[in-house]
Amino acid sequence: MNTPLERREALQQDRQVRYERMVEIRALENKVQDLFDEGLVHGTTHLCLGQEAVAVGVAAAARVTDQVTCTYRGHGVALALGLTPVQLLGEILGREAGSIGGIGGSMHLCDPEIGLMPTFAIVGAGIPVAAGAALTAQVRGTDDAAIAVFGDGSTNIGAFHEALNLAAIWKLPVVFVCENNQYGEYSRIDLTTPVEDIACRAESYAIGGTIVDGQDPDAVAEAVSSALDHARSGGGPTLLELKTYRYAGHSRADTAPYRPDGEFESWYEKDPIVNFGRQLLDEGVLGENGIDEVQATVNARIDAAVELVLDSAPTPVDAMFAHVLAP
Amino acid sequence: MNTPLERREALQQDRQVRYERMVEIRALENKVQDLFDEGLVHGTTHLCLGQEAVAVGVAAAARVTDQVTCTYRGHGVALALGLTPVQLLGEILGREAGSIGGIGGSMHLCDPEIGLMPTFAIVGAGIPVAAGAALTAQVRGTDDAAIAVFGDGSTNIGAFHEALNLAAIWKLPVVFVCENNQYGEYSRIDLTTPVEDIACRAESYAIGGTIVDGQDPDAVAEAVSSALDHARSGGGPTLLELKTYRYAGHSRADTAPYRPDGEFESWYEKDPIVNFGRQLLDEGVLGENGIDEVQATVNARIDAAVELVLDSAPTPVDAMFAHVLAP
Amino acid sequence: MPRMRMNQAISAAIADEMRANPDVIVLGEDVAVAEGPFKTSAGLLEEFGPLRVRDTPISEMGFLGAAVGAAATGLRPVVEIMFVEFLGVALDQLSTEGAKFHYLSGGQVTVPLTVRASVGAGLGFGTQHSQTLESWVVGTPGLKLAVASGPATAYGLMRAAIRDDNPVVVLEPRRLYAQREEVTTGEAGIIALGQARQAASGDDATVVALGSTVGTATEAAADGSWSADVIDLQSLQPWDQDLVYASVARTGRLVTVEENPLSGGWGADVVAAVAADLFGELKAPPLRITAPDVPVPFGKELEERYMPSSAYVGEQITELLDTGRVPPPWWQREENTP
Amino acid sequence: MPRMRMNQAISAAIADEMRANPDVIVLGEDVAVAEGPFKTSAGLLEEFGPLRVRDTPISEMGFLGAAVGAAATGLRPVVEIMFVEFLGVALDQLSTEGAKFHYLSGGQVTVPLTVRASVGAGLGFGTQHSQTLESWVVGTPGLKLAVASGPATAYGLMRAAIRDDNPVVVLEPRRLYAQREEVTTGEAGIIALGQARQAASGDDATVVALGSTVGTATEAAADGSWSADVIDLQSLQPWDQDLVYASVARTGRLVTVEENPLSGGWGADVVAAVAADLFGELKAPPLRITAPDVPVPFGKELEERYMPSSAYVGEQITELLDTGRVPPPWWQREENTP
Ligand SMILES: Cc1ncc(C[n+]2csc(CCOP(=O)(O)OP(=O)(O)O)c2C)c(N)n1
Ligand SMILES: Cc1ncc(C[n+]2csc(CCOP(=O)(O)OP(=O)(O)O)c2C)c(N)n1
Ligand SMILES: [Mg+2]
Ligand SMILES: [Mg+2]
Repeated sequence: MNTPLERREALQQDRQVRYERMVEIRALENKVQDLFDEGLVHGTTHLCLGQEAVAVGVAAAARVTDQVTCTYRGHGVALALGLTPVQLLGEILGREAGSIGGIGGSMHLCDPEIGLMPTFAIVGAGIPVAAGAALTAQVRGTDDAAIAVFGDGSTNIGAFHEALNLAAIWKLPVVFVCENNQYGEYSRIDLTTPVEDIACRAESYAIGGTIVDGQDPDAVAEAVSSALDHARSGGGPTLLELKTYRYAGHSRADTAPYRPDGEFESWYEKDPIVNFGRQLLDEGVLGENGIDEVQATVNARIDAAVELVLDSAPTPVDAMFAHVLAP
Repeated sequence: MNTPLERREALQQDRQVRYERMVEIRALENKVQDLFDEGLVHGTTHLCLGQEAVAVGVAAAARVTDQVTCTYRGHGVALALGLTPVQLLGEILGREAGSIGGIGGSMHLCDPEIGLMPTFAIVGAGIPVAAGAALTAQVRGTDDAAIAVFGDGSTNIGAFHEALNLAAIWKLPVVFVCENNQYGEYSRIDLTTPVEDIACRAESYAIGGTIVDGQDPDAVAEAVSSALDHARSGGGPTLLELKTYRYAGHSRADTAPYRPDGEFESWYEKDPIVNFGRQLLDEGVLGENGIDEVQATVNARIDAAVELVLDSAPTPVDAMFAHVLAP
Repeated sequence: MPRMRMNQAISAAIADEMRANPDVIVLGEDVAVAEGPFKTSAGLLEEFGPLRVRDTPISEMGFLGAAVGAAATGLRPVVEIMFVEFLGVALDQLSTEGAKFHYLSGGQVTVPLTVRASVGAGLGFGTQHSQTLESWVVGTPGLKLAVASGPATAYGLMRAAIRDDNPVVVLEPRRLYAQREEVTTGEAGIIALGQARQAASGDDATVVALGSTVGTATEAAADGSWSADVIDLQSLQPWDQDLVYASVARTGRLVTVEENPLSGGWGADVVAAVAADLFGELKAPPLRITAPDVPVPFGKELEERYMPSSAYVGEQITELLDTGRVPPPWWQREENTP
Repeated sequence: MPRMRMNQAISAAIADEMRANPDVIVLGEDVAVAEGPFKTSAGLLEEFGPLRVRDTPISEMGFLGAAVGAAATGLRPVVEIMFVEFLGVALDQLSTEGAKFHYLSGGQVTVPLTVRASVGAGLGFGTQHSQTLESWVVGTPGLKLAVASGPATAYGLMRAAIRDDNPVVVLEPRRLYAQREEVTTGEAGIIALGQARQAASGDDATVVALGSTVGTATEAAADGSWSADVIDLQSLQPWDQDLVYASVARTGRLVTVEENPLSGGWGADVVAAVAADLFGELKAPPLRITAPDVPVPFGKELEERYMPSSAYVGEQITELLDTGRVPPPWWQREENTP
């Protein structure tokens, strides 16, 4: 099994790996749902099915030394950045093998080696924190940057506004990536947000705001890359709105009955994995049986990870006393 | 001495009274500074010198049954709405005669009879509260409205963003009045706010945003009136940016050394009282000696109020136990 | 007497108040169409319509502030804060604005606001969604604070909160939403704020519990080799000194059972008051049974250990009675210190 | 030993840490050009420049969150929250994010963040700008909390806070900013977090004070017909049980002196711990001397009454010693109840 850093480097260099990683994210999310349905997952979990291109595009564009904040819907971003399926499943299933030893669960992943800051279960909270990571780069004079990944619904909370304003006035090297998956919990975006395009909110801070096809990993990577370049060269922050769609319900048992008929189907036509796979086939990057092969590889990897994790040691009770305070 | 309601009605009906009220606000603020310098004011105080037209314009446009939230820099708005000099000075000087019995001080005024909600010492806090007052009107089906008056610096805090978004999506009958006096404490607006015109922030909520000459009480009244009409007729909120200038420092002892040379002087050319006085003279609303007469009336009124308040009973110690909880 | 789950009892209480008073409205994230993430507003949108039952954008400061403004101008809003931690983005409106409006209006303005929040561990929601956080609220003059311990108290306290002319926070232990019991509905079911309830009777100690620990303490008392008064505090601000003092005066021993960490926990206030006012009556040191001073861990077994169990409560009280001394908490016995 | 005002001592402490470590930065509203509304960052912009000393927009959630992010990635930010009440718009970043990052990274991330906030009554700032609000912070595992009681402790605690690898809140009683005393600067002046200080010695009682009440208690002890150990707690989380316990074990009497309202005040934690662990050693009931459960009133006389004065502390302790009973607080004697 590759290390997180190796996984990240491979993804950055190779579009086929990006495809494979999207397949992995989807397979893993489906597996999490299965494990949940089998009663093996304690608590809750928020799947990013359908949003795989966002995760992979962001991870492809970011340097390993860039810092990324994301949310409870962060399995995809974490895997794309390099977190291994074992680290992820270990966390979700409460095992020592988890990325933080199983003390956090589905909503709390972290791996500083690949720039994955602790993920956030509080809506909006990661946005100013990413601005702060960018502040470190600015103060230290490195040309690293930071990326905040957050949902459409999060753009209605104060932390979003305050963070964008602060980053703009200080020209912090940060990219604000809004995954507009059309819903915040059970509410369609137009019930809570009076503007059609979230990107327009950039104007309140005199920064660039761009709408991006969040179903296309190349488009995402390109948009994030150019925003990162802008940031690194002292141009300040950018707000990117990635239009995408959440296939699953908000969390665990939600079957999304509130979705209008046909909405899922019409988005499925823009499925990032199907489309990118087709594209790579056309380009000859994937061979004739490439799609099936990737799926098989990924399935085997996930199955192995599940087995390994289920056989592994659960987080011991006394782990709750570790790392409360730094020494 | 007229009652708050009488004072309010007079102001709504009569432009000469508006002029007089502006003169009163200025005289009173100067008196507060004097009392402060004499050591008679405990604590702090924030003067609205230079911003008199905003206060008077808002009060002229609002109905008595409309609700207004404003800030610690609220002496002018309070007087314009109808609060008497005695109620105001009583509060600042900690007397029973104060609008809330002297328990609050300079930053905490209130008079529900004239729609003056408790004033806010926390930046931004009054903005969602005004939205809530508008919600009451909407739920009850009255055609009352609410007005939030707040500073330019307050538009960088989360509560501003959340309140505007909420009001927009619910089409609440509320008008957001930003007094852009160019400074938040000791910082010029361009050091903290990346946009030139705050009115542009309205676009993030798909509502109207208008720049208004905050030095002209007629222009203010007109802009607020038309935003109120829009609100009452179900059109939802509007953001108004009133360009104005704070003559004094931020609070008490601040002499505003951070102001660029000539800035004060150039704003003083747009002085709301001088200009409006001139206009009323031209129009014949004020007679030949009108300016001096108004000043004399006002001075006498303020002097009488100061005397009355200084002679009046200080807030008794046991007042701190009243009104902690409603019965 | 209908038998209902706690979330049903809450929905019923709100509905009853909404029927009685057209000024009662309900605000929160997904409280309307979806009837609340925990189904605590079931049927409200259907019966009372979208003017009075509203889904909000994700902006706790905004909608809690709007509720303060609405309350100050005549409505009686019931606001849902989905997880109590979200008060961390909105506390200003509750503690610094709403709680002080009555004072800062010289009594002219009242703020009949109810803030409901789900609290506590046990469902695997992780560190940022599992605390009880009474301490954020309790030291604020002008606020009342009540905590439900099951369907009946949830019903009774909710109705009292909505009727109260002050801002009242009602905390709802999340893991009790699915718990069922018979609930006295109607006027007879209303529970006055500030009043505690004797949940069990006995002689050896006075066990004061709150919210989720009421069940724990009652179970421990039922099993025990000892017998105790178990008091469900129900309200934390103000709390019922009369009932607690009367019991301690009789039993001579005070135990608090708390789901929160030791530091800053509500039990300290109760212990400090009793130690001051009933010093001479105490036969043994007051004992606080709490969670350890750690963030709430994920993982079923860890979370279960984190919260005081009835077995643990039983053991601690037994040892107190046997030795006359405060026994060390489990983590000290296991040589774990945060 | 230089003699300085408390605000100068704070500026000096920050400057000393900034000199020692280029990762230390300062953020807040008007902390740079204006050198802080209370002049607690005098000279910093000039010496360390605008990259490290920054004026922020009015957005406590934004800049406190940015500080959390900066701390998690290697800087050591010192953030000014001008009045502690403003934490009400930013608490999430302190308590739910910053305080839990170390835990939620499995120890991989540290958050060496210092949050300074001015607290307390006495200067006529009114109800929304005069509280102490330790209770908002104290029950949060992962946070440390220290409170300055004058120039020397402000200096020493500030340096320790900036060096600490955890988020540390340092509260500064606003009315002490102008107070002067000799301050040991340099390494020798640093005060370890979690350590209390004996401010006076005596036999009749152990008087535990914090922040602004340290002076009050010391004055009362100097005047008194009795003598007492006066302990300046200095840190509230963690607090120095060893020093307090050793003193109480000797004096047999515990008194806390608090500027906050009785309910939810920090003294309850101290009293509850002592009552539990030193039950047999107490010769009298523990006494909490606090402010009443009311919002802080405006008006010089009211504010002065609100805060426990040294005369009042003296009387209360005298009565405790005379009667062996907890005396009623002044407002009860005057038949005032909130
Ligand atoms: C401050 C806060 N309020 C409410 C919630 C509950 N909550 C969790 S996820 C969510 C919806 C977020 O929507 P969006 O930002 O679009 O992200 P998505 O879940 O679609 O990825 C809500 C309301 C929370 N976690 N934090
Ligand atoms: C949440 C919060 N942060 C900071 C402050 C301190 N403060 C009081 S007034 C002020 C400046 C506000 O500027 P602006 O909104 O432009 O209003 P103005 O004073 O110019 O009328 C600040 C920072 C506060 N009261 N509340
Ligand atoms: Mg979404
Ligand atoms: Mg301003």
